[in-house]
Amino acid sequence: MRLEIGSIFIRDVQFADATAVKDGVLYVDRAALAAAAAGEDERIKSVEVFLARPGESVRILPVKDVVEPRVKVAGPGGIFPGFTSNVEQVGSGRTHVLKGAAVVTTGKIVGFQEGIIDMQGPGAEYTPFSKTYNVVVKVEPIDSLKQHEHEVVVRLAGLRAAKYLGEAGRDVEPDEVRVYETKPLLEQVAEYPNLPKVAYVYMLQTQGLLHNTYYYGVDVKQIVPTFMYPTEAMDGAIVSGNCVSACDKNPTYVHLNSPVIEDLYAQHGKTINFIGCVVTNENVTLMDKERSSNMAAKLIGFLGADAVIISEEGFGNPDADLVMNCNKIEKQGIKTVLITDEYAGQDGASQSLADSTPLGNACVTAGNANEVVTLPPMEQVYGYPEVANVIAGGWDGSLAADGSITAEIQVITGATNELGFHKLTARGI
Amino acid sequence: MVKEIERHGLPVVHMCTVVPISLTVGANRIVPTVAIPYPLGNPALDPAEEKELRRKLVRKALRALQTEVTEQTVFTD
Amino acid sequence: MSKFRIVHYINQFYAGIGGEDKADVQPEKRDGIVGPGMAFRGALADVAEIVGTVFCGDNYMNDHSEEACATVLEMIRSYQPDLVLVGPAFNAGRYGMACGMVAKMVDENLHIPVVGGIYEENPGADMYRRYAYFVPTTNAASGMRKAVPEMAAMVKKVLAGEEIRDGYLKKGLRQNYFAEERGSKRAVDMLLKKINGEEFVTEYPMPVFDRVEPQPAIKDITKARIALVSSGGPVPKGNPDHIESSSASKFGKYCLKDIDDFTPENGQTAHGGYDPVYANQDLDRVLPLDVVKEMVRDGEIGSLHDYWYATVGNGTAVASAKKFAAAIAEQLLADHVDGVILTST
Amino acid sequence: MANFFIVSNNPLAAEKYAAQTQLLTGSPAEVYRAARDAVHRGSRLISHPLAGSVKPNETPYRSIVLSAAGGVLDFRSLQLIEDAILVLKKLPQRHTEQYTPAMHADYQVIDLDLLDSAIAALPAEFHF
Repeated sequence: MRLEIGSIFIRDVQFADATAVKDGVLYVDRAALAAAAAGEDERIKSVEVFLARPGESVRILPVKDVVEPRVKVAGPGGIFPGFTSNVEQVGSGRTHVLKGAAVVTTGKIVGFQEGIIDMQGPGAEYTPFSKTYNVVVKVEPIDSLKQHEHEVVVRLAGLRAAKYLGEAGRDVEPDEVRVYETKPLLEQVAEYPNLPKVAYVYMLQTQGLLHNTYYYGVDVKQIVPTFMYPTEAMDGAIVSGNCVSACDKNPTYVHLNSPVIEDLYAQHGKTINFIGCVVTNENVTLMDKERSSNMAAKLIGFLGADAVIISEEGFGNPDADLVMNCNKIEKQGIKTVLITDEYAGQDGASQSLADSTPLGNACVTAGNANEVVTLPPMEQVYGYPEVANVIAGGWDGSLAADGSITAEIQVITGATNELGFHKLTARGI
Repeated sequence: MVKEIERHGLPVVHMCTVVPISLTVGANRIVPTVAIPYPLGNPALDPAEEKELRRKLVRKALRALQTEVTEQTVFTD
Repeated sequence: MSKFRIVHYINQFYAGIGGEDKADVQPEKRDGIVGPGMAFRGALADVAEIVGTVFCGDNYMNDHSEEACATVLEMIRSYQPDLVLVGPAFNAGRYGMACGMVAKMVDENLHIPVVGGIYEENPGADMYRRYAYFVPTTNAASGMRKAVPEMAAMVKKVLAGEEIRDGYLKKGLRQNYFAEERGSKRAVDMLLKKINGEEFVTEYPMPVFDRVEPQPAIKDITKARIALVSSGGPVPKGNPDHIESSSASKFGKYCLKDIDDFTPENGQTAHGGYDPVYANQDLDRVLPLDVVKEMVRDGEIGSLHDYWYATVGNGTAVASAKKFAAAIAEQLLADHVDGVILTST
Repeated sequence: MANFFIVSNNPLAAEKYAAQTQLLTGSPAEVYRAARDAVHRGSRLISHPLAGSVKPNETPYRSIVLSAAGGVLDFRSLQLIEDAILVLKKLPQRHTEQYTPAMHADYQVIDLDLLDSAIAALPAEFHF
């Protein structure tokens, strides 16, 4: 599959009478965006839209998802197949991206408040989304909505909003066009016969309500591991429905810009031959974990990979999946590098992972999610500030009277992203 | 614990239920036992049988202490 | 600029009070330098001054650690130091523990840095390394000449606020920082090195476990002296020493001369890591005292050490294991024990 | 008769899987302890004790699926349950009793959903 990504660099975002991109500025028709986000969904009571720019004294919480506006301008299918488009295979043709803009959804599901994005101050360092021009979409569902539906409603609203904004880039000449291509296996192997064949084991959180991830709209816990061309991710084949553990869940934005895929492509044809991805899940039963890791390892062996990168998503039990994948792939003589994050306790003295293996001798860490930070008050808060006390890693009293929040960095969206999207890491001292 | 006492120059036989942990903590002479809450007994047996079971396990431990080993060894039979 | 203020903690021996016979002396403080501090004076002259020395007998520090630490802490605090220097303790077990305890007290209460010197296998090193920059030393006091300049250099670096990456025993803590490259790029770079057989450094080392050489076998068990130790928490009924149910801060030592068989009336488990019902019914299920006593009587075992030792551990390595094991082994060796039966759950 | 059982402190679990659930009244720590004791007696874990990314100190509810007792000690199950207990210990305690009723309801629903996913994926050797 060959995909051209045309990036339109966004350098500001403003409200205007009509939605458009002009000279690097994203103009947003507030009412039209709200209407597009709401769609026909009668479960939505209201949608409000706010703008948050890098450096502003703005806090967004609780963040549900972050989505990048994209539009498919050539080739089969549309963005977010299985959700806002039909289920045609994506990943080829041409896609335009409003690079630098992001849709940030916020909504209130009482028990599971999720994610802080600060646009300035110490918190901004920890989240990659303090550098994007954010269009905040606050979704208020009708009162009687059940928890299951609430997540779906907010997720779909975010995807519709991103699709709506992406349309503004359809006819804009991109500032930069990059071409990504992985061919069918035999051809791809033949293209660079002397380079080591590298694949990517892409683990997705798939445990249940608020822990789900979708591939072409199907709940990934219901699939067995499967092959994915890397470019499929760039068209939104993977969508996050995961709202738990803000620091190390993978927002849809990060799947669209899947960093391991991007950095493997940077070496493709030079030092490695990037032959593709295996998408696998992280289920709740141990038998599922065994089966999926067996299948993933089998596929990797079948592809003839010489080496793989394995990335994880989430806290606790996925450490077991990571270890199983690593063991079973290494035992076939295939080299692995793992990407994880750590829960070493607030003092950094505890065991970081809930599982381990001596074969995991090459491991990249995205940092200790239990590190405590104090986030100073912001002039403007979009979302529901009172929930700071109940988000993961906050504790009772973490929201002070002056509006500052003391909490573990696990409350910050993307802080310890296990796809390797951010720069935070940890070392032994 | 096992490893640290042995480091001070005393042979130690480790009687434990979870052999993989014993291997991990570095015991050199290992005798597997019955179950975690009752390593050297079995409440399902009558007292005389239970004591006999215990005696056999201790004898196995004594045999382990009298056996030269060069690496971690599990005394299973 | 005025010089940084340092307090030096040493034991009774280095303070010139006396050896083992004086190991019970209580904490004292003296203004200025006492003992080995003299050697540091030259090396630190341009940046810092040892304004006070606090010392204590090693036995007193270990046997009355709570009071001793509190007193030592107040003595140190009275000098308003910027840094505390401990040791070097080399391989002296009790001195190492004392230095470690002082480091912990200072780190947790005064929040000022501690620099020490210790031999890596000193039990105090493992227990307390996270509270100080412990410069590794040789195992004997003859290494003083080498230790002093290294410790002094570490003191200077710490006082200068330099980033310290090596030259000390790692504290075993995980610390966050922002890397130059994002994680995915670092993963690709690491993978390339691994593929090409080049050296690479993992960012998160998975736990590894060291080994110890097996001790020679006992030649004749019918002539040997055996001791019973258990990490399953077997204690006399009522748990007289109040051994904690997990991560216990102490071990129990109990006389077994008068017990031939455990019953619900004389024994129980202190261990919180498993269902205690079965052990409380009959503690022989954890510590096989009944059959061992019979075997001693029948001549199957030469003799039995008069005490059993009980710890609470889930089998996983705990920091205190070294300390307990050292203390227990010392007593066993003193009683000419030949081998140990250690039971775990 | 079912050859698996659930230890849980979630009333929704007890309601939905009445015959299979041992309902405990305590915290998740109690649930872990009960699961651990069952593993010590020879039960195997069917679901991972740290299911979900909801931190064990954050949720007041936890349900774990185990095989009915019998068989030799399963080391993998032992390792997972002991590690889960360690994870719970290293996290700071939170005052979940102060959660609002709506939050309790949400956490019960989440836990039940994770349990449902485990029951839906019950290995073939297990049955109601």
